[in-house]
Amino acid sequence: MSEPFEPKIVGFLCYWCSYTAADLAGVSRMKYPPNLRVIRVMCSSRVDPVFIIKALLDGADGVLVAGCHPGDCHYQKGNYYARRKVALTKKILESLGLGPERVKLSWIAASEGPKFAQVAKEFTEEIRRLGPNPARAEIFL
Amino acid sequence: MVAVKIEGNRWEGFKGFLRDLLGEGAVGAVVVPYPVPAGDSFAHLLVKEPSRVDHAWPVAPVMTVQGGRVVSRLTRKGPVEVPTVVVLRPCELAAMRELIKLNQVKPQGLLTVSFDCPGAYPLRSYLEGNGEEIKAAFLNALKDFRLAGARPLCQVCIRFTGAWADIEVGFLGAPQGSFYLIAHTPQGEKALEALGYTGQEDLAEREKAVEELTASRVSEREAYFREEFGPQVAGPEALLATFHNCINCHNCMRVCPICFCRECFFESNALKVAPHNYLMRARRKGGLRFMPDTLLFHTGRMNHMSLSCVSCGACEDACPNAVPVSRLFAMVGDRTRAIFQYEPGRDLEEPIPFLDYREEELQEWEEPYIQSTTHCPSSL
Amino acid sequence: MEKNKEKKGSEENFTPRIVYALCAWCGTGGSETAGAYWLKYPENVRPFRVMCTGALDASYVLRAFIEGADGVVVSGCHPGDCHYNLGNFRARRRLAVMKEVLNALGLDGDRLWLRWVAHGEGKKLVDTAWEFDAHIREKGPNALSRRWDT
Amino acid sequence: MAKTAEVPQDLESFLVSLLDLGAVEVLFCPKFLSEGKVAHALIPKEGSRKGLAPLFPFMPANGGKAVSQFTLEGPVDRPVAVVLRPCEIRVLVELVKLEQANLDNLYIIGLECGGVYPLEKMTREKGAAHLEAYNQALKEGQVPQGIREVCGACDLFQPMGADVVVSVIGRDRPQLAFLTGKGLELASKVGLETRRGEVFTSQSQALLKTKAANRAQLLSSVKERVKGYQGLLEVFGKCIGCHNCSKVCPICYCKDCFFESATFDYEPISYTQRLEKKGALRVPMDTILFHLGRMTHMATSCVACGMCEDACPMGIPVAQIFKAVGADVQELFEYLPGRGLQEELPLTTYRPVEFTELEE
Amino acid sequence: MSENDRASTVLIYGTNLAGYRVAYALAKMGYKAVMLNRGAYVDQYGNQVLAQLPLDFCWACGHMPQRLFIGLGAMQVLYNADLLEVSGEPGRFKVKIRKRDHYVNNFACTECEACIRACPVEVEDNGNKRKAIYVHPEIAWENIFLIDEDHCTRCGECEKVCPTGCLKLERPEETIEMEVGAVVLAPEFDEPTREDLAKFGYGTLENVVKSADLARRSLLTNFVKNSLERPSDGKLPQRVAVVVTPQYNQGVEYESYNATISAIYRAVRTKELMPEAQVTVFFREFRGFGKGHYRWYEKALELGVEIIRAQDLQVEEGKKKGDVKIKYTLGGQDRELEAELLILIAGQKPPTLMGKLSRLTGVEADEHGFCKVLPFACGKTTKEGIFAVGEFTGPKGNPETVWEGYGTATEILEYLGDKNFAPVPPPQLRSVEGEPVKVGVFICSCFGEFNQYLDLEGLAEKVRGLPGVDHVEIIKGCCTPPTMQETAQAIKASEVNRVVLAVCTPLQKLLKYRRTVMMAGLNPLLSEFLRLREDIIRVHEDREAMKEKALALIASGVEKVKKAQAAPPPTEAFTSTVLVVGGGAAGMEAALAIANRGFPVTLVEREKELGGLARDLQVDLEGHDLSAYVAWLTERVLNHPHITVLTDAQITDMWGKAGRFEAHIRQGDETQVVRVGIVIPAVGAESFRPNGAFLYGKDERVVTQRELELSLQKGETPRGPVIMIQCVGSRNKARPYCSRVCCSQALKNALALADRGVEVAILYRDLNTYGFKEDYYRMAVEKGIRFIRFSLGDYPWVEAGGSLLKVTVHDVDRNREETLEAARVVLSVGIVPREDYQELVQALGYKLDSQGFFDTETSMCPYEEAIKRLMKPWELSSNGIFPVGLAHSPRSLVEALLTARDAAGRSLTLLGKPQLPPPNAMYVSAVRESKCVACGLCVEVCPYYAREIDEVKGVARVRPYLCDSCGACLVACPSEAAYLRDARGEQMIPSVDALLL
Repeated sequence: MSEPFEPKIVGFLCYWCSYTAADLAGVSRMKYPPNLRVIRVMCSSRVDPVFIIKALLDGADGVLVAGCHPGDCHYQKGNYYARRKVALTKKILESLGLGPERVKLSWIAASEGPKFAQVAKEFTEEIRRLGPNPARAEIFL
Repeated sequence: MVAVKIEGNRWEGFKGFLRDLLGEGAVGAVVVPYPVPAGDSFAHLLVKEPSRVDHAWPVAPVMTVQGGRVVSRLTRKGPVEVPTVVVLRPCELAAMRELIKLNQVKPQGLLTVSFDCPGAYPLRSYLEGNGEEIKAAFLNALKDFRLAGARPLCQVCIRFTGAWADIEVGFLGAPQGSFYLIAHTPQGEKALEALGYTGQEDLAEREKAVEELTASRVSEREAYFREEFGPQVAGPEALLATFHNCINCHNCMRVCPICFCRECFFESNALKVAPHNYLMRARRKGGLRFMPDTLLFHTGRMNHMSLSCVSCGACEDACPNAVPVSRLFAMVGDRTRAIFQYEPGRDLEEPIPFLDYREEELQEWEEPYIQSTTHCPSSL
Repeated sequence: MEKNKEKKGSEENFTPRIVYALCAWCGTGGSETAGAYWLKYPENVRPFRVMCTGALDASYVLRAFIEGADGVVVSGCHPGDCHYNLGNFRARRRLAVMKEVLNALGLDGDRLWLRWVAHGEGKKLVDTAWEFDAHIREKGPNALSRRWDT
Repeated sequence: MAKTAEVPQDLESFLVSLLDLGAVEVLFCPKFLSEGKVAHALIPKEGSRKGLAPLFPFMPANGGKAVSQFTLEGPVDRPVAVVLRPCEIRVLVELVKLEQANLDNLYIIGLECGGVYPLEKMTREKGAAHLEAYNQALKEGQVPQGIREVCGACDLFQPMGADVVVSVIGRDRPQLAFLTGKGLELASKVGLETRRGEVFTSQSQALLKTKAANRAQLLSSVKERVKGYQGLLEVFGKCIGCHNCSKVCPICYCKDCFFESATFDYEPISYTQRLEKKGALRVPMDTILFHLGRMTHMATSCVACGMCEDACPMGIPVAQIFKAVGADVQELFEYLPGRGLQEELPLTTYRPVEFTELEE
Repeated sequence: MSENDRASTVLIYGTNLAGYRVAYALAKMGYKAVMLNRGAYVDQYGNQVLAQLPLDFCWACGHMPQRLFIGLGAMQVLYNADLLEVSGEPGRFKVKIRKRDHYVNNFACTECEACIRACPVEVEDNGNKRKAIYVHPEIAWENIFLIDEDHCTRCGECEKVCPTGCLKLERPEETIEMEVGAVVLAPEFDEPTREDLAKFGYGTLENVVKSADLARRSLLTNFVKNSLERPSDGKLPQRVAVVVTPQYNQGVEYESYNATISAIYRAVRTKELMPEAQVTVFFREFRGFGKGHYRWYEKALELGVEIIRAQDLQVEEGKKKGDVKIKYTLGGQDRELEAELLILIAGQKPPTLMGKLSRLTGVEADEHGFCKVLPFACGKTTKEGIFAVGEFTGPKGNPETVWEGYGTATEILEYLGDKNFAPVPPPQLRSVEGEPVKVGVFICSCFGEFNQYLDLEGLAEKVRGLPGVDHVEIIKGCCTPPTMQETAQAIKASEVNRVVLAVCTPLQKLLKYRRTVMMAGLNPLLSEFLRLREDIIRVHEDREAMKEKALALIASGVEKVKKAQAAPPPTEAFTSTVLVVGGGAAGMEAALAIANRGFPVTLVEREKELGGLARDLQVDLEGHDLSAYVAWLTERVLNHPHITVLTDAQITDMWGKAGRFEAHIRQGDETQVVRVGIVIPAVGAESFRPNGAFLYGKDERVVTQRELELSLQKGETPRGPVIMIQCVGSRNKARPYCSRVCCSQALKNALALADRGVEVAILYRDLNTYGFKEDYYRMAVEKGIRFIRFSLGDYPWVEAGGSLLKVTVHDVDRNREETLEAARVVLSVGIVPREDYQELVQALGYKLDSQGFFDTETSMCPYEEAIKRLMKPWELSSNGIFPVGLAHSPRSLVEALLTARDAAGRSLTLLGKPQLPPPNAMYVSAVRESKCVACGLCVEVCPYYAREIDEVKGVARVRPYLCDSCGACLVACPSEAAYLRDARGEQMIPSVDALLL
């Protein structure tokens, strides 16, 4: 109870853009919060909505999906599908009152190291504001 | 063998025993049925904190998920990392032991606790009834071992004690307001000793009670299948009428602890046939039911697993349309198992009959050929 | 057989569909010997070849019963003489269970026969075909195979 | 306005005449197994047509799924008339998009649906007892008592995509409407004289309004009930993980459900870690994940046929919840499952500019 | 002679089973053989197995692969052949042979029988009518066409109609000469003649029959009541007697190893058919020393078969007409028994060909008239480069015959040049991936023959109407080279990728059919064969119904191929090294035979010295110098460049399967890892320790035979009579087997004692002096050694009275109790398995047999392991583990060496091949990994150790070259995770449906 809340955030980053951006952020020694734990995927469209839900049910306080900008996908249209998938996931969470705002989609190009740091920071703050994911302590999930 | 008598309320005593096992560090976790958040059913919980055991229902009035299956899911990939007590009904334990033979349960690190099972209510009647009243009636049954409204198969259950467990919790034959803890294995003994229990209680009364109940259950079971249930389902007419309710969902197979396959043969490509095949069969039969292969599924499944069927009744509970599946399987299984005097779960060393053979056996199932018959017109 | 015909006059036209499951070694060999000697048996007996009687899955037998067969008879190497050492011992256990499942459900396990036939035993195979055909004619049609609601 | 005709005798004899007069060679239609029990049946020309039950208010399996099983391996090579309820047709259309069914040579006879009774009710109460009241309600354009919740709130009971529509609501005797060339072909083959007429009655149109209101009400109440993790667990807590909802679901066409794959067999350490973190843990895990995950897989195509709820041994209102969520996500993508073959599945298509609100 | 000068082909004279095995082993090792057949066709002269094996134990499928090798070009068979001359030297013999080809070339014949129909000559044969050209009535697995030269008019009608030209009435006699590296003499079995058996009433009394006659009579039905009908009046006899003739016919015939068990078996089967009948078996001794024999003996007693161990026996006419009277002596008393039917179990005669072959090749005969072979070798005669095998060298058991073939092949290799045989590589197959399924049905008309029975055109028309059939064609055939070629072309031209062939008999011609499909570029997995001829044309009459059935069978085949999937034959790497565990005589022998061919062998012995039990041996009963041989062997092994000997070493860990085992061997403080492809367990066995029984261990005057022998070697002679007790710890419930060596050992020691003037009595149950050992039995009787028979339930009793021991025995033959005095009581203790086998067995994933030895399960077949199993063509079916010596089964040293040579031979057929394909090429079982949950059911039921659990993936895995595609796994698997590549569930279910068309 007394422990201060440190959000745990899972970030699914596409290999070609966002993961490279995260790399760049690291190389350029830009500071971003340690709360974001990165999982590399080949394309943002690889992120099955089940991954997002699994992360949330397992106690992640937020999930970030990031990929190349629309029109810029390494696989041509993967991120368009990803966008639909995230929209679907958020809608389901919304319908069931499970807090769609814990899921975030962001386009971060390879060169956008600073943007990556900024998105990470902002999203962490946003989640910190939302408080812990109630699923965290739920034993029956 | 260590056997001790514990005085006091059986219900609280049982839970107390589990709590002590956790508390004394004899084990690191307990798997036990537990009320779900809405309080209208039970689910298995893996519990670490002793205090939580107070809310558990080691003997639950219904069987929601078959415990053998729970243990299988827990250990399929490898044995538990912390020593864990699993509280199982006798039929769940039998299933779990059968699954050990099938490599679907890794028993290392598990301490099994089972008990004299008064039976369970049909899932449906429990869900629809008044939960609190039913629970009260059920707890009462721990005293006199009569459970009105129990599932029909439970009423003729013949393996109702936890004798195959590491530690057996015995109610039968114990004076009111007491129960026995009996360790059957070195692991069980060690656990009891860790709680400071030693000694060898005289169990003659209990053995007598168990024997009597078994004897009457055996004859009731036999009579039930032969006189009451059997005639309702035997023969093509009655059997197909029984399966008219089947909607082919295969849920009986899904909840079955013994049906451990990842994909059922009867859902596999083997039965995916081309339209002309359906038409051919329809022409032969004057029509074809859709979804097809109901009878094939049930009888086929009987061939696959009736030898290992523990008559737990999970299938019938899970049937959405009241097909008496568990009784059908128990009736058939009693007979197929009798061929080999096999009992699932009895002995871990006893191979599943299909894996074993004797060179000279079962000749009565062969068709004798004593004399060349004269049917053949071009006799040599 | 003559007697049967009188008794079941109404079903005189009943020609049973019979599946003869044969292992690829002795069973099939037996039927080849029958052929080599031009021994005749009823046309309604149809061979179904599996590698070993121990490879005869219950689902094939049940499928046959449900989808049109009036009887299934199984032949393979004699016990102790399996091409694969012990397939037939296992087959016998499986057959016993298949028959007992059918019996327990009132579906007449006697429509399923097991009889060992070695490669040279062509006449035994033919005798078996005739005997089984007569046996099934006596029994009449298999109700299951003519039901649409299976 | 469409070409319509009243059935000469009753619907059953019309269907039989399709076979007898050679309009089709096979009929795929619900049929009585025994009193009060029906199943879909594949009836060839030479088969028995006794006991057809096209309108019997009962759905032992989704007919769309049954047709899918029939045609999964390839098209039928002879004309088959299939009698389906609206939700079953919509399933069939979805499954065709998913390559799980084949429409070639199928003549779809769509029923205007008054809803069906729950499986349990039908079995336990020998449902035929309600039949009279049911028919009376339909005649009057009312929602019959006791039918499934999702049926009571179904505003898609007028079939879409059928070659022939059988209209029953507000009528004494069913009326046939021939909406496509294939439909008209049937009419001419059995020698029915058609005239121009309305497909559905005014009672039917009125019922549409009632049901739309019911729907709105059901959706909001259900969503209220399952709201948040608490609500979700109150409702799904008793789930026994049998996955029967997915098994009977016509849209869940997967051979092996992802949630039953080896992916969800956990290494021992997974349990240990979670146990450490939470102190207690439901086993097997993933009860809720399964439902939410399944939702993400199929909610866009869910036709709310109600089979899942019927088949749930725990009486969880699965169909109502999926209907509610499905409604939201389908609206999101402006997609109505089963409306037409040309409509692409939402997750296999996209527009370059959409959902801009997701991005900053 | 240098290797380059040697010839590579081997001449095999005769067609006995061991001869076949030599040829077969050589073929597998890469050498060609020419088989000289005196007869006009295969098996014209009965070989030992044919003569002895009753029909219920069919070995067709075991024998067939050997025949198939003839087809593959490894063996050439010359018919009506005679050996005229042998000259030259070992490694390059010149042989001159006269031969005349068989009228009908069986390998080109389609068996259409057009010739038979065309033949105008009708012949009356044993009450049946046949033509002058006819099919051999007794050889079940091959249709052999014969011409009855006495009746044939040479009209030539048959030749005219023969569609393949395989029949030629004029076959010129030719004399050919060739060079061969070695000659193997393998002439067939000589049965006793009518005269030889006259003393048993054979030939004079109608109701005296030979067991072989019964077999002939029950050719097509097996042994049933009809087989027992009396020749005189067709009555079913109620009193049946069985006599083992060689035991009463000394000097005329020799007892084959199967004689007594044949009698027991025949009695058991008779009793099973007619439980009410009285069945009596006569023999002097029960010599059931094979695996499982004793069990049958017990079964006979249980069923109420009467066994009379008559000392002498005569047969005359009975009182009632047709009956037979058997007069016999038992315990010195004359008795008699009347039987309605007498069955004779005949023995074996010395080969009539001995003189001739001796003249031609220079081999010598032994004192019994059989070919003399050298001890401590396999098939070596006194003439170098000439070998003799099988029944030609004496009576043999089935296993010995089979082993001898392989063993001799390894010896022959020494005399051969470069390999000269390699199977023809399979045709190139095309990939059908991505193509839509196109099914073609090819209906064979057998050169038009089938048209007269079946309306093929009409059938083809109906087949065209089957759903999913793209092409239907009537073909001439696909079993002769031209028709195979034509059909392959037709398949190619039709552009189908799934093939159904409606033909004749797949068992015989399967490989040709598969080859035809392969010649069309298709994987044979994409094809199915069904039999128009054996399943329809020849067995039915109603033409309409036949057509209907043909359609159903074809439809079933079509459904099966539709879902067929092609897959290449998997291959696996094979490590060409061998590990021998145990450095006793057998282990050393195996190691040496393998190492001599240049393959590395590691030999692990846990003791400091090699030699094992054999180190103590001096001579055996026959007088062979065992110690000299063992010393020579040890010397060779220790100094062999290819053998690594690790003494004082232990295997600490071992795992793997055939082809790649890994063993960790500790020697002192060092552990080394050895990777091998084959493991030869040669871990020996132990003597039974009769602790306490018969005062053993309590009174030092009670010793075992071995202890007696050691003391005799030291020159000690017992002062006073010696009593030997046989079967101590053998042939009882706990160890229901004969240890085989103890009777010989007892006789050897008894004779030695008798020579020193010691009085000896042997108390025994059955005296197992099999084969030529019988001579020594007779010698012992002559020397005054007493033999007293006791029974299993009544063992002798030893008491330590006064200065001499007292032995009380119940003499069952005379039915009286006798008390004897002895200075020494000598126990003949049996051989028992070692307790530490289990470790090795577990490490190897192997199984012990029911008696605890290192062979796989014993079999129901009483004939010393089913012959089929012995002849398994696929050596690896025992998981690349070839147990030898006593670890395999109790045997004398000379016999144990034979097991070692067999193991070496089997190894040599595998070693040197880096990749091994599975025995059935692409037809192996496989795993659908996504469905598998590693329950292990398939692993348990696999008879060939071909499956194991992959612990990392958590699924089952197939070791393809161990798989013989029996399908046990697919039935054991309740899911569809295990499957045969040609019988997937999705193929089988629709094919069942279509069969019921």
